[in-house]
Amino acid sequence: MTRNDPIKHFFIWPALIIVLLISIFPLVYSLTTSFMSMRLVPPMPARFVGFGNYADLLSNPRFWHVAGTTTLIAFLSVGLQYVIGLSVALALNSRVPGEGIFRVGFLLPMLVAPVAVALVARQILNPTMGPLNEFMSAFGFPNLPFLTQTSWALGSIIVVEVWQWTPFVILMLLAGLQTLPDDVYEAAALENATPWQQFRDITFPMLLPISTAVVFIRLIESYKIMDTVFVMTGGGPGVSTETLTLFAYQEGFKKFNLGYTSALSFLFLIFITVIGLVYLAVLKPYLEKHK
Amino acid sequence: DPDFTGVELTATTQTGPYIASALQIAAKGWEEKTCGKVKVVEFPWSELYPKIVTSLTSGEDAFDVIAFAPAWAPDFTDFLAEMPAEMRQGSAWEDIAPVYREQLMVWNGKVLSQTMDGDAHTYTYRIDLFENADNQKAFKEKYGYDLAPAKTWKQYLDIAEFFNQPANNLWGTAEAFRRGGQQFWFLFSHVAGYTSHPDNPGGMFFDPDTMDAQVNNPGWVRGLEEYIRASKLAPPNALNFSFGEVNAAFAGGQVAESIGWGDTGVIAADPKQSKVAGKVGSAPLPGVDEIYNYKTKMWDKFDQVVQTSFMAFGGWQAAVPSSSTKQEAAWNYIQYLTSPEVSAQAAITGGTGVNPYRLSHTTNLELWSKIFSDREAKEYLGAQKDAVTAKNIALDMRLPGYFSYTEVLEIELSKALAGEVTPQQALDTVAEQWNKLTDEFGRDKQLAAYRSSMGLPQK
Amino acid sequence: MSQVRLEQVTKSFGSVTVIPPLDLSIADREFVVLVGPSGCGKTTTLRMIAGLETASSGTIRIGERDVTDLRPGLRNCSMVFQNYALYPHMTVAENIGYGMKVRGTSKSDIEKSVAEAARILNLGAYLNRKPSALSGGQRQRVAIGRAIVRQPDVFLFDEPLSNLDAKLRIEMRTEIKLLHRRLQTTAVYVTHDQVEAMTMADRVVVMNQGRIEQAADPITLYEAPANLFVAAFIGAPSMNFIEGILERGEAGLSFRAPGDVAFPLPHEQAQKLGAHIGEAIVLGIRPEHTIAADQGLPKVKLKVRDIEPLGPHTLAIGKVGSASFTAQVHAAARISPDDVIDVPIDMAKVHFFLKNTGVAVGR
Amino acid sequence: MSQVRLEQVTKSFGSVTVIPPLDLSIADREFVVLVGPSGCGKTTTLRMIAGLETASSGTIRIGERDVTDLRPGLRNCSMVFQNYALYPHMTVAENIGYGMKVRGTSKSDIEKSVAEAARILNLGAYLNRKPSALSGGQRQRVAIGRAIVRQPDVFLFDEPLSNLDAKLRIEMRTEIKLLHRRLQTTAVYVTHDQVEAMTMADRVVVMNQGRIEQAADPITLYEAPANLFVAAFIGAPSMNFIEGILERGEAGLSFRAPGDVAFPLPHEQAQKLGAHIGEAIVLGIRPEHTIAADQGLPKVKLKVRDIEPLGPHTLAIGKVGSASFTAQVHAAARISPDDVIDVPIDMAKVHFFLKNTGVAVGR
Amino acid sequence: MSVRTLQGKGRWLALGGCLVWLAFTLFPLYWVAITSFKTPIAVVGGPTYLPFVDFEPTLTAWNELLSGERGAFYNTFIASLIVSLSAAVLATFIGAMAAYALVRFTFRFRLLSALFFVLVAFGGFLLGRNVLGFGQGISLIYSFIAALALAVISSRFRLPGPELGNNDIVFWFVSQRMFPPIVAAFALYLMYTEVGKLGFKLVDSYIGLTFAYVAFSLPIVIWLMRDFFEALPIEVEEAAMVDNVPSWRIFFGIVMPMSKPGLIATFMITLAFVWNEFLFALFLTSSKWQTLPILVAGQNSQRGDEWWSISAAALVAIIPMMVMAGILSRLMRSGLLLGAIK
Ligand SMILES: Nc1ncnc2c1ncn2[C@@H]1O[C@H](COP(=O)(O)OP(=O)(O)OP(=O)(O)O)[C@@H](O)[C@H]1O
Ligand SMILES: Nc1ncnc2c1ncn2[C@@H]1O[C@H](COP(=O)(O)OP(=O)(O)OP(=O)(O)O)[C@@H](O)[C@H]1O
Ligand SMILES: [Mg+2]
Ligand SMILES: [Mg+2]
Repeated sequence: MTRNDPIKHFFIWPALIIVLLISIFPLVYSLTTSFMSMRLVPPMPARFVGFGNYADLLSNPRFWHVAGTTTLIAFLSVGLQYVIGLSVALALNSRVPGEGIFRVGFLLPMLVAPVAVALVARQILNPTMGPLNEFMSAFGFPNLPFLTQTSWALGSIIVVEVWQWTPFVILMLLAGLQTLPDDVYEAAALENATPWQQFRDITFPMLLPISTAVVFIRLIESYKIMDTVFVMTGGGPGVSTETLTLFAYQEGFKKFNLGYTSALSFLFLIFITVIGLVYLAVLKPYLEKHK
Repeated sequence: DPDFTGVELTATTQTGPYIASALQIAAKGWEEKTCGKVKVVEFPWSELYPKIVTSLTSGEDAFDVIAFAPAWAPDFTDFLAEMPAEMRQGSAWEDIAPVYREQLMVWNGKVLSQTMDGDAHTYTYRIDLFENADNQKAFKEKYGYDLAPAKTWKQYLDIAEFFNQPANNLWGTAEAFRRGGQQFWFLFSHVAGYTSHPDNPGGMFFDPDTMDAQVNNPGWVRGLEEYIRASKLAPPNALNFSFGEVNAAFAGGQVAESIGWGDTGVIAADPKQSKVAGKVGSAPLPGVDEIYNYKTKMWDKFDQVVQTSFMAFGGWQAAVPSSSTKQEAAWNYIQYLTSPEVSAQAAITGGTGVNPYRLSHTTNLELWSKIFSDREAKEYLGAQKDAVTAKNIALDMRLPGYFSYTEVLEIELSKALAGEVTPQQALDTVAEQWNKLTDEFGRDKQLAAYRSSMGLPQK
Repeated sequence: MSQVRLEQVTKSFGSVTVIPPLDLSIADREFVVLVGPSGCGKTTTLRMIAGLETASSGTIRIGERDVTDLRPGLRNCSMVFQNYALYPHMTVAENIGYGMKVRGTSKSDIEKSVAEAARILNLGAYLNRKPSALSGGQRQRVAIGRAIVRQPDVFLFDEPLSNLDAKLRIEMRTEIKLLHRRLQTTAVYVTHDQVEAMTMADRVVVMNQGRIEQAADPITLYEAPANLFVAAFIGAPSMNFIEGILERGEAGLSFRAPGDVAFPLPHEQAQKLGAHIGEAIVLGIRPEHTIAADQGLPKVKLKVRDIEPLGPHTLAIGKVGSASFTAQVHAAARISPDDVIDVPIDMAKVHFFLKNTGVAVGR
Repeated sequence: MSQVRLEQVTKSFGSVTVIPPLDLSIADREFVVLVGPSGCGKTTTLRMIAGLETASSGTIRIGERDVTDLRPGLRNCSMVFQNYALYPHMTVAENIGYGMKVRGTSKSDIEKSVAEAARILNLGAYLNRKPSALSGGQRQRVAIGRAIVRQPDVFLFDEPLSNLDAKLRIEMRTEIKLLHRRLQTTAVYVTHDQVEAMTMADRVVVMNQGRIEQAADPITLYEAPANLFVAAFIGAPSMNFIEGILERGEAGLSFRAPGDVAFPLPHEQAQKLGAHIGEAIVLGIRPEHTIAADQGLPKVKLKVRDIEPLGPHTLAIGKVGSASFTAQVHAAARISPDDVIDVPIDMAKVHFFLKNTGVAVGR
Repeated sequence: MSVRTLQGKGRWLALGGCLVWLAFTLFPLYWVAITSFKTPIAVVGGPTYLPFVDFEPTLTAWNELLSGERGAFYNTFIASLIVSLSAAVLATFIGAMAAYALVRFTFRFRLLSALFFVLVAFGGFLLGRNVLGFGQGISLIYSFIAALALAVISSRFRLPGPELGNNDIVFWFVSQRMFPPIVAAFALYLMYTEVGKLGFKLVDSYIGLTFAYVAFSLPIVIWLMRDFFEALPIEVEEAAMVDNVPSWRIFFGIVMPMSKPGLIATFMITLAFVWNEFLFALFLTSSKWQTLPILVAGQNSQRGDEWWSISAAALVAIIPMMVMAGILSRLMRSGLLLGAIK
């Protein structure tokens, strides 16, 4: 039952006000500038260009390329994160031996600053000084181009993303698993449902709401991937591993081409909103069914 | 001495120890001397530019002293205070290498910043490999001339090719090839020799008369070809090298020669950081015997090898934003920081990142023998001195909208290095984009800025 | 063959011992009803049989197998949980059919079985609802449905009818009995409803604080409770107790209660009680045995405190001396609180227990 | 003053109408028991009174206040939930005392009240346990405890004793009645236990599919059910029904059942039934009225299918003609399945209903 | 024992999987740990694995870091600790409150009201800044207040157009996370400086940074907590409602304890986000409230990667988080709802 009680305002307004206060100006500001040609350096007077920036971007192959790369990285890495994270969370929840240690150990990557992660990754992937090269050489694959060839570089970036963010999935799914009632598992155990059947018919459907949320958040955050790419490949070779945010970063913080960056941000917002809405719409029937 | 009791300066630069520690050490001395206070705020190198730009343009009084890369100066000039006249005289002033004093610190005739670090590319090589008799013999046999520090870029590549022996864990050379990893300065070093015609000063990047991009002329193409060739003679995955890896590769004994800033020499000579300490030779950058003349569109031949020094990066600058309310104290602090004594000490203190920029720095051998062997010190200082005092000096590019220009360059460079486009195609694209950018920013304004950055009088 | 045997089984939760060593053996096809006060360990016992709790010590066997450490799924028990344990995300039909689906039964078979269960349980109209949209009793029926679509070795029912109305409860009771007869499955059934216990059980096991007080067929339990606890526990309203002393008088043995009332014992009983003369004894008499035609029976004086009309007859609740006493009187009798009435005691139906051990004597 | 009035209240969940317009008024201090088949809307009614469901239409009043749209907290009801709804993170003592703590009662007062509730509910030993470490019946008692430490305007009990053993249930019943007497609080009590309903209620409300079939005191309900539904629902085992036709014969009115058995009506009844001669009528007789001494009473032939020994007497379950019939016989009677026995019908205790409307006639 | 505990072969399989994952997780961290004790030469000289065996450990990197030679270490460390703890606590609290409201209460408003808000805020800002000549700060404040007031008032009337409900509000919250941070961070910096010019310093202040972090964590907290709250049995809350427990006490006394695993997990996530946040920290702070990620990122200097100091800084940065994770993960236990309802 949802109820009506004036106190609901007391509950929601703090969050609403804070988010509104913080977000409204950036929104208004960037929406305004997205219709202007505006550079901070070299300082140039702002000029209204209408949809010029948008048209520019949409006809810029780099934009489409970057959007494609980002989508690839986001979907692949989030997919892997979810699969691995769910498996690990299940294992932890079923109390594998040493669960206490795993619990803390598995969380660690998430606690390291992304910049540091990328820097460390670069060291480990270093073709001459890194341990991975030595390891691969032992198998007869010396000096693999981990960061200098497009497909390898994308792979490396995805692996690093998975390393860093799977803990997020583990943590949230573990919390979700812990709120599931025990008694239904007892009922299923009596039916001699195999672990797989229990997973398929009970755990997964009951975990679906939180899974949806976790994957959604990870997707959004993955679309904003920047530090990892910036540090690991700098977007190279060429622009082949450049992501949307890195592109925005170059335009915004190196060239201070604010009008263009704002338009880019809005396209990005629209892009993700569409993806998000599609994602939620696709999942909706399942969520309803298992409610 | 002036008394600045109660004054607290905020100075910002990149995260230490490089440069930041120089500021900090000087801060201590200055605080004792003047009773003021200096707070050094450090930001990551890649974030320093946006941080300074935003605080300058928003008009916030956040910093009193900024230490920054000279290439950014054009974007800052509107917001910087002029150096007080009394600092621009006397022996300490004259002691600053002219290239800094007369060119890099000056903007439209005004001195807006003070160099606090000297930077130029030089050449480093492995004495032990070069003076090994077997190597010398084999080299002579193969190339028909004696093995010695490269005098020309052709020799540079020959040597690299000769020493490129992956089987022995040895490669020819190391340069930065990574996007976002100082790559284009290495390209500029290759190009500078072929394009800096003594008759056409300041014509390396743009035609200083029309502001047309020169970046795709045959001199550039040749430079880029050689740069790409060098990447093939470098350790595997050198395409992901930034300058840090270059140093590491050299200090790790992986390469026979390399080019780059003075750090290579200092790091490689330090037994704590290097496997090749005591075997580090230094020399000026290789030269050329023909230079492209963009005016005549001809290659001009020279009898002698022309040594062109490229002021890559150009050394850190210290300046005072005009929004600062403590300008007097700020300039006083900068003066102290860059005074011959304090700076000389900084130049030989490991980790300050300060390279010689005063004439006195390069003449005081005694100071340097602390970290170098005699021969190393002599060669190192000689190379440094030659670099800042060379007859034919190529200045680095400094333009408003700097990052817009370099981004285009970086992207095309990466493509060319990866073999996706030919050097000519890459540079043609760059030229086209540069011209577009120039038009967008205003050709006249850019032209004026370019001329002034190259030390040319305004038209 | 699926008898169930618990041998010296104990169960503790941390430091709380819930079941002290317990021996219970249930024959193949037997229908055993477990009764006992709330918290005495009935659910725990069922759960140990099902394998949902591991016994702290002892052995559990189903058929010939030692199942003490076997997974629940392999014990082939089917259980109605006291708290239902429905799958909240499945509809009623899915809940009931899930076990079959797990075992790979064909879709049409599942549908048939589910429809049959729904018919038995009156759930036909709710098959597509989720449990959250059902009433308490409906949920309970779904829980029953889930258990009865299977053909397990052992049925375990934990108060399966507690939330159903009387009519439905009787129907269900009959259905469960029919099911038991049809499938010939061993069944353990926990209930608080004495009628249920009496009518369904082959044998009733009375538990108290984890121990078995008596295990016998319903009639025996009613007519010959082994001790005070069972006597008091079985039968509603509960048996009345009067403390007193066994005396030898002129007319043979008699029971002397406080207030100087003496109840002469019939000859048969007197013989068996001879050994306990002079001991403190408790006399027990069920309320329904106080209504007999009162020709010459000894009487006690009941000070009525409360009246409970039950339809066919009325309960008069009050005190005899200082002990609580409930008498069953004819509905027609016009009595009201604070009356003092004479209640006849049918000495043929009286039970005697030793006061200090509670053990029944005289049988 | 806290009478409760439901005026034309309806409740639908989406498209499912659970309560069609319902009128119910409960007097101040009255103890009303709500009975009805599983899923008939008892819980829903309680929840609407408590304010946990909003009525889809209609008005609800407590005392003089219109509380239809009032928040639950402001209605000052206290409720025992059918599914307990304990605070899982609090101990038993905290669960019981939480309401008081929230109202700012002093710590010592809380402790006193909790101790008193624990005494009443036999929970003393469990005060520091969490609900998860309790048995089903213990949890239920905690739920009761939480409700009874308050002094609300209205008590709402939703099957509060369903999971307790008979003995405890009787104790609790008494305690709740005492509490009701002491606090003089209006109470609405849902139960499936007929004994509970009969003994506790000032008035029993029989519900069916969201409608009220009859609301009356327990004796009336038992002796004069208003219709077939109530007749069948009240009383366990349930009333027997024989369909037939009312005829005027030589000896006055008589009821003719299939198989050509005629039951002559006593004069009094005959007078009242005159208007229904020739109509299809259902005769109802309770099992407990088939045991009377059989001097000259009309008899039906019962083909026995099943025997349920209940201790004091035995139920013979079977068929009369094609209708199910349960007779109560003396425990001593030796009958077995497949016997055909004569069952006497005490015509003074017989009920008549119109077949097509179900309404009782002849009273 | 619980039936959810894996048994038999599955258990060992799961253990094996976990160990593999643990190795994958920990190796880089181990690498970081040993690298922080290596000399530069040991780092560039190719991979070595065991201290004292492969290489001679040194404390140089740690000395440099702790002595402040590589950025004002203690200052940033303390600032990070204060800001992230308070921001995470606040965000979790406020966000959980909002999530609860969105799960248990009905909110309805018209799309038109929301449009009013955007239009008035937007138009008012432009009007104030460009036409009326107010400063950015002033026009922002005025237009914000006007827009909010108008939106609230207009929602009282029966406006035409589609009606929005709880799900839309939730989506709006998350959409705040979708906007790329680049421009937002810069714009926020501008806004803060404008407010600063009005005399209320936000840049490089505790309030400014914490406030921003709370705002940017809220969407995630709300989105995640909503699902945890939805999983709670509502009957327990109803029991409290009947007892006239005020809603806020129901929330704090009953709902929060019941959803402890979710709360803790969300708090951990928020904490980790804030602790590692870089962009806002970069723009909104300069000297006093600079945070650790800036210092860590700074170790990647212009002169190349100084891995030994990067490693030391990264390690220091995760130690407090490790402690938190250790403490908190102990509190995450299942079976909290056991016995609540039948
Ligand atoms: N959310 C819902 N959606 C649809 N129908 C519902 C919902 N909740 C309850 N019902 C239906 O409403 C009817 C009345 O339910 P209620 O819980 O009031 O029954 P009850 O009389 O308390 O039954 P019981 O004795 O089994 O507890 C039931 O038939 C039930 O299926
Ligand atoms: N986890 C536990 N920790 C400690 N004691 C427990 C735990 N679970 C149950 N108990 C105790 O064990 C005893 C037996 O519980 P059980 O559930 O078997 O009782 P029951 O006979 O089924 O009672 P009811 O008729 O009330 O359901 C109870 O006294 C209960 O308090
Ligand atoms: Mg139980
Ligand atoms: Mg109910």
